Amino acid sequence: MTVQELPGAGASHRPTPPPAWRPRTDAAPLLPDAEPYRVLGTDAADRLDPALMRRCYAELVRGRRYNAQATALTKQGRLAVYPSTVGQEACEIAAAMVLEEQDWLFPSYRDTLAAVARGLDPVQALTLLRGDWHTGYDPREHRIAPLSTPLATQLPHAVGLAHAARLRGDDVVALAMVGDGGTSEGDFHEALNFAAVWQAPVVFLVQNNGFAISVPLAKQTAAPTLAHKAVGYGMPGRLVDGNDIAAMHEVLTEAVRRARAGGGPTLIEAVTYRMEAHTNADDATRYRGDAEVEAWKAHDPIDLLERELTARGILDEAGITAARDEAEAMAASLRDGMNADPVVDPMDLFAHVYAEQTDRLREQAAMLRAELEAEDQA
Amino acid sequence: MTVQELPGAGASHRPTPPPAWRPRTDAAPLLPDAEPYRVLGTDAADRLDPALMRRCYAELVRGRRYNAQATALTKQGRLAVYPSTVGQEACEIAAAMVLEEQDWLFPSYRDTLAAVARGLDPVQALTLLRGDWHTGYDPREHRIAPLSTPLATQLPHAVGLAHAARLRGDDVVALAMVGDGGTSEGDFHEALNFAAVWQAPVVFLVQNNGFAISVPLAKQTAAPTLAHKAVGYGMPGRLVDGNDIAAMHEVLTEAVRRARAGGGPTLIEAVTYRMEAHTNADDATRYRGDAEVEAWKAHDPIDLLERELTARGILDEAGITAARDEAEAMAASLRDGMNADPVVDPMDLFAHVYAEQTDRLREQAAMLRAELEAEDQA
Amino acid sequence: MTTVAAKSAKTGAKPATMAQALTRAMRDAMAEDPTVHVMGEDVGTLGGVFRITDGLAKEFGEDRCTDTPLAEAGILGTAVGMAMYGLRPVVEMQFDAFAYPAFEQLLSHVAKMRNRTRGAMPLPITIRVPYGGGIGGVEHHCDSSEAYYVATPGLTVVTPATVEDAYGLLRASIASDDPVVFLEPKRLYWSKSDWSPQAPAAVPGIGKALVRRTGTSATLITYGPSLPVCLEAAEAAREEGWDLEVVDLRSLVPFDEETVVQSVRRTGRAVVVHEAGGFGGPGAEIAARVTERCFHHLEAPVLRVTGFDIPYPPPMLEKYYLPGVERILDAVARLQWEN
Amino acid sequence: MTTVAAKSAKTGAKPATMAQALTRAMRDAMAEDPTVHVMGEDVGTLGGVFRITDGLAKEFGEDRCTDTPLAEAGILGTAVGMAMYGLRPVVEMQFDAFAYPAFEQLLSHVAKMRNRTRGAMPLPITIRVPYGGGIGGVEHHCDSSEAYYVATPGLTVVTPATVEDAYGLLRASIASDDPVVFLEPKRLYWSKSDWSPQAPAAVPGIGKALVRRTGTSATLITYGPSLPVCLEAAEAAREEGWDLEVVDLRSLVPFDEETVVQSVRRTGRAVVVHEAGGFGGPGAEIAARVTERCFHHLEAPVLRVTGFDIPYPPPMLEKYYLPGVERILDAVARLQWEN
Ligand SMILES: Cc1ncc(C[n+]2csc(CCOP(=O)(O)OP(=O)(O)O)c2C)c(N)n1
Ligand SMILES: Cc1ncc(C[n+]2csc(CCOP(=O)(O)OP(=O)(O)O)c2C)c(N)n1
Ligand SMILES: [Mg+2]
Ligand SMILES: [Mg+2]
Repeated sequence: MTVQELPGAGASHRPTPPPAWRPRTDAAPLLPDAEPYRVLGTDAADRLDPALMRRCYAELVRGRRYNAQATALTKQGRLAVYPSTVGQEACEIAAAMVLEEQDWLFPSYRDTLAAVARGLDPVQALTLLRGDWHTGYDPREHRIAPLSTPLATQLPHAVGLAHAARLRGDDVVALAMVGDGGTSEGDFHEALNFAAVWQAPVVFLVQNNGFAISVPLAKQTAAPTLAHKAVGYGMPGRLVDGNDIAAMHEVLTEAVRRARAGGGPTLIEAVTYRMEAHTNADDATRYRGDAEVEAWKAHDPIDLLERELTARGILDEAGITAARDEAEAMAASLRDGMNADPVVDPMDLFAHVYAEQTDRLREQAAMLRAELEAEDQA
Repeated sequence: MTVQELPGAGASHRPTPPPAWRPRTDAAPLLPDAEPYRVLGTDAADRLDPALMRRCYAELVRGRRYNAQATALTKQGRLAVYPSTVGQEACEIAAAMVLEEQDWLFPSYRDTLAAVARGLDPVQALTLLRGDWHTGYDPREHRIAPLSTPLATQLPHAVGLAHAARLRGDDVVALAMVGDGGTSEGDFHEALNFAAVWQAPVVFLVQNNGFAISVPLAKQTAAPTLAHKAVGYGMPGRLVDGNDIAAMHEVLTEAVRRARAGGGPTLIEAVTYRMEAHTNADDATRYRGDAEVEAWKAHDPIDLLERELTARGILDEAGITAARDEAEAMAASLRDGMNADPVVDPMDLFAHVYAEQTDRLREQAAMLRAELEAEDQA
Repeated sequence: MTTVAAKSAKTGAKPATMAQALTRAMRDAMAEDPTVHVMGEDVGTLGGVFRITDGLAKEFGEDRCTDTPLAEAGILGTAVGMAMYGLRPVVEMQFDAFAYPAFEQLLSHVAKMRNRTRGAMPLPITIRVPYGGGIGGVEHHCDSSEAYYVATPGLTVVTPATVEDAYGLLRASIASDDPVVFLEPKRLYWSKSDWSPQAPAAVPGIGKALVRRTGTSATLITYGPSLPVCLEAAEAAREEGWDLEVVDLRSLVPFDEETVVQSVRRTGRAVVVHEAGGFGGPGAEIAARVTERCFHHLEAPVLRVTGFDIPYPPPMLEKYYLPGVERILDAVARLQWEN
Repeated sequence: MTTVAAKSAKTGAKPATMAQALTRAMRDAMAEDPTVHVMGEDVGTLGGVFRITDGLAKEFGEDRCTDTPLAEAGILGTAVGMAMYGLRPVVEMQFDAFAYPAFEQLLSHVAKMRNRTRGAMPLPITIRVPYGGGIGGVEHHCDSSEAYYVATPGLTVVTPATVEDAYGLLRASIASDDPVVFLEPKRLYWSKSDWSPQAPAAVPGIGKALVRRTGTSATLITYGPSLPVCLEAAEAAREEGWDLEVVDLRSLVPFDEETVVQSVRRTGRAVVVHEAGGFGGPGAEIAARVTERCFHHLEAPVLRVTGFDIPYPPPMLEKYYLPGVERILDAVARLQWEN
């Protein structure tokens, strides 16, 4: 093509770009608030539902007690390892509370408390960490996916499940939990992208507890907040005080509602703090000072709620005592459950590798059986 | 802790959240403009540098001719396959032009033109697609990484290289190219995150050409624009008209300058269009209509520049003819270069697997040598 | 386990390609079972870069045959979630090397989910992977990556070598309650044979090898893209006075030891042939196991004819890499006939 | 190739753990060569979850020993770029199964870059992977994934079994111009021996197996975490009247065929022992190759004692999985002694 052939050549022109290049959606509504959303200690607390808040309180106290008991069990050698959620109980519990019966929870390895708050027997929730099997429950029975140790890998599962349910016309929302560190994994990215493209009914809850083992958030990301990552997928990002269970409950409920109504996924960053070491095997003094921990003690999720509720007369001494008693009962039952030696059957090793055992596995099972019999005879 | 023990219990209180939870940076400056940045056909074109624009023009014409020649070579069986960049020449060429001698280019499999524009012999650039070897040049000599076929995998390489150079105190910027489809891969996410955390001197150039083979952008992402993905990493996102070489040059230059000055990475989305099929082996009529292609024809990168420059008297018939002659010379030399049968040595198969050949490979090489000798004798 | 109903028999077998048989297998599975969903890059509107999913989106809609975003871990990871909910995803990986980004999902979840949940949550996912070379593809398009799959307990690894098996084994894979890596030999996509899609004789179960040619001198053990080469070699071997038996494994996991062992005990000699690199490749397991079980029947060690232990070569050099008739005959000649 | 200078000899070997020897190897390499950079999750401030990088960030600064974001493909991918620029990255993968997200980078770039560029751009990257079980770890923390690495041409695969080798082989790996997957047997991290870090006798090259115990009855071929088990088995075998030779491979790639073949030709019997699953595991290659080269010297087929072909078990069941002394002796007993 030469200049001469071009219509309008020689004249200054304003080419109209093809329609395809306009932004597909408005970014503004996707952006999170500048500060984490809070309810407790703000005027929004005037609207608290007393019954709901009393339930939250009881669950928080139970959750804290669960954490203490699980850590105690590691000391007694009853658990191989335990990643505590002390300080993060509001996130764990709100996540479980906002789901309906038919919804699914996708916990990370840290989130046994969320599973317990959803109603799972604590002993079953802790099976992985006790070490008698990998997953201690039937995921379909409880609609709780197996605790996921490979970080962020559970997120695409949640998307796929939610998408499948929607395709089948079922009313199911999936809530997937991940840590601040887990947001750096490729699976985080791919899951959020698929969710947004498919408008799958999923809620992604990032617990930003400040650390990935020893690595602080500043070495993990340079993002303004983790909630800002939502924009790049075309879903709304919400930033919320993860120690404020009233705020957590509200924001999660709203996201679940949106998802259920066909409004697509939401990314929620809950700002919280891991009060204890990464696990009982970790030594947090190697990478963080007391001052930071102390600052967060003043922002404890149980204290925040207890102050608000007592100040408003929603909770009294009797209520507090009742919550503690309930928590103690749960702890005692957990202790008893874990003190019973689990019965393990070595032959289970070969039972669930394939639907039908292969010849090869049959042979190996026979070898092990013969060994065990020989041992028994010795 | 009981209510009684808490200071201030009973009084409504406003807990001060720990400092850690404030957004780390202001998101606003990271957000891309609402519309792709343009220069040609706008008032900004008054500031064009005539010499630079004449060079751009010559390069664009050469680039278009290169594309035509490469496609012709596939028909003659001289190239196994060719992914054309017709319509995307402004992106390819601007990417090469803005780099200094010591900078590095990280092309995707489609970006042979960018490598050629950086000065690489077209025959070497096309070696991969001709099939006599994988990479046809010494990456270190040209500071052009091998063409990357596994999508987005070159992005972390660019980050690592730029980071290494900065650690060594060298003045090196890496410019990495990827397609719209490639942004969905986990490696895209991980690369951008590392770059921002390390403040590595990298520029990420996404050519949004509307398709990943047959898959249109709408099935790839729900983001407002791909440039919005920058926000989630804490780097600026820029949206630019990828068919406007003046705009491309300006935006890329600015990003390279920032990177060089220690300002960290930038994500640039160039909105453009793949005018031809995915490769010569693809049939684009299976997934897109003529109307869309026609709309983009009116926004051709060469036409846009040619109109602007002729209208302003920066380019005349002689200049156009000179550019074409230069392009024809390049095409003739490329044709000649590719018509020579490449000399391949089967023994090369074993030459570069390890620094020192293992016994096992020596044995296999001996076997092949014996086979070839036997064949020669037959 | 979904039942694979044999379709009403219709006579009149017609020439069909392996590609067509694969397409037909998915089509029939989707028609019979609404939980079967096909997903991957370009599988919808385009019908796949090899056109194996051609027509499925049109017939069953985009929700049943879905163009996904370009992210293999995401594809397999979401397929896991879909299978958790009761669907039977059939995932296409566009080329062998592009399955690698999905390896964490494959190794840590897909292969293990049944085991991790004591059988409560099996994952009936079929992962279709076009594999191998011989089509002039550039780097990353010709890998034979079966060694990785074979070494991963929990995966079933299937690979057809004929048009008929392409249909039957893919049907069986989709019907399997276990995850199946279904390796499609891309250079056989356009191989043809007379076949009637309406009456797939009987859909074979997974795990039975087939003696494709009987012989008495030695056994060639092979699968997928190397089967035609071995059959050709067996023909050529007649001139040398060797009568070769050829066993087509059809699935690498489960490995049909009995069929192979019976053959080798009969012939007393064996060569394993595959395109994947030899070192640590599937042939190593086959040779080791066959030797273990046939030791006193063997006149010579089990030999292997495989790809070299190098990255897959560029198109112009691949002919030197691929195990061909000559190389197979050379190996047969080394089976210590003088003894 | 960076020269590994033998440090000035100092007398006075002291008890040291394998963990300490590994730390020391990185320290010495970093001190000698400013291009050596350590990177990974928690390797800096914390010194790694196993404390193998303890003190490196303090001594060399965070730019030389870097806590990366949590993304294994990103870690290895950026290491590729760093190596392209002339650095020698030493990457830590926190546990075996967490190396899987990096497999595409490993298989498609790390292993092939030298080949793809005709030798112009080798990648001297060391990838440290703590592997194997026996430490009561939960799922995804105990995989023996060497089969994947071994089947990937272009990778060198090294695994020490002693304190001394931990130092020497890691030094040699870091000095290698090829990418090395350095498999650290995590249950030997706290194994001890008298060793002087100041005078590593001589840093061994990669690719030489060692006869750790001479014997005449049969050869145990092993590596990494299974070496101590084999030595123990060899002791126990004396009571049964067997005098076992034990070969420590030290590297799986290159595989020191000569040392192994010489031993097996001498003893006439062999058992390969490793913790990884048997099917398609490294033992298959070793058995196949040894048989090929020692056929007429063998009194019995080469047997394998390996992990079962199942996902790694939960902590309370791992003792049934791990190849132990009894299982090795049982295999030795099956070596057809009556012949
Ligand atoms: C893919 C993968 N890489 C590494 C690990 C090892 N690992 C376990 S927990 C952890 C830190 C996780 O941090 P974060 O995501 O913030 O979750 P948190 O522990 O704070 O709950 C790491 C690196 C893992 N489990 N999975
Ligand atoms: C990891 C990976 N998956 C799949 C492919 C196959 N493939 C080659 S090009 C392509 C589409 C790429 O689209 P885009 O990133 O938009 O780049 P474009 O082709 O438009 O330049 C696909 C899926 C690949 N090369 N790498
Ligand atoms: Mg965290
Ligand atoms: Mg594109």
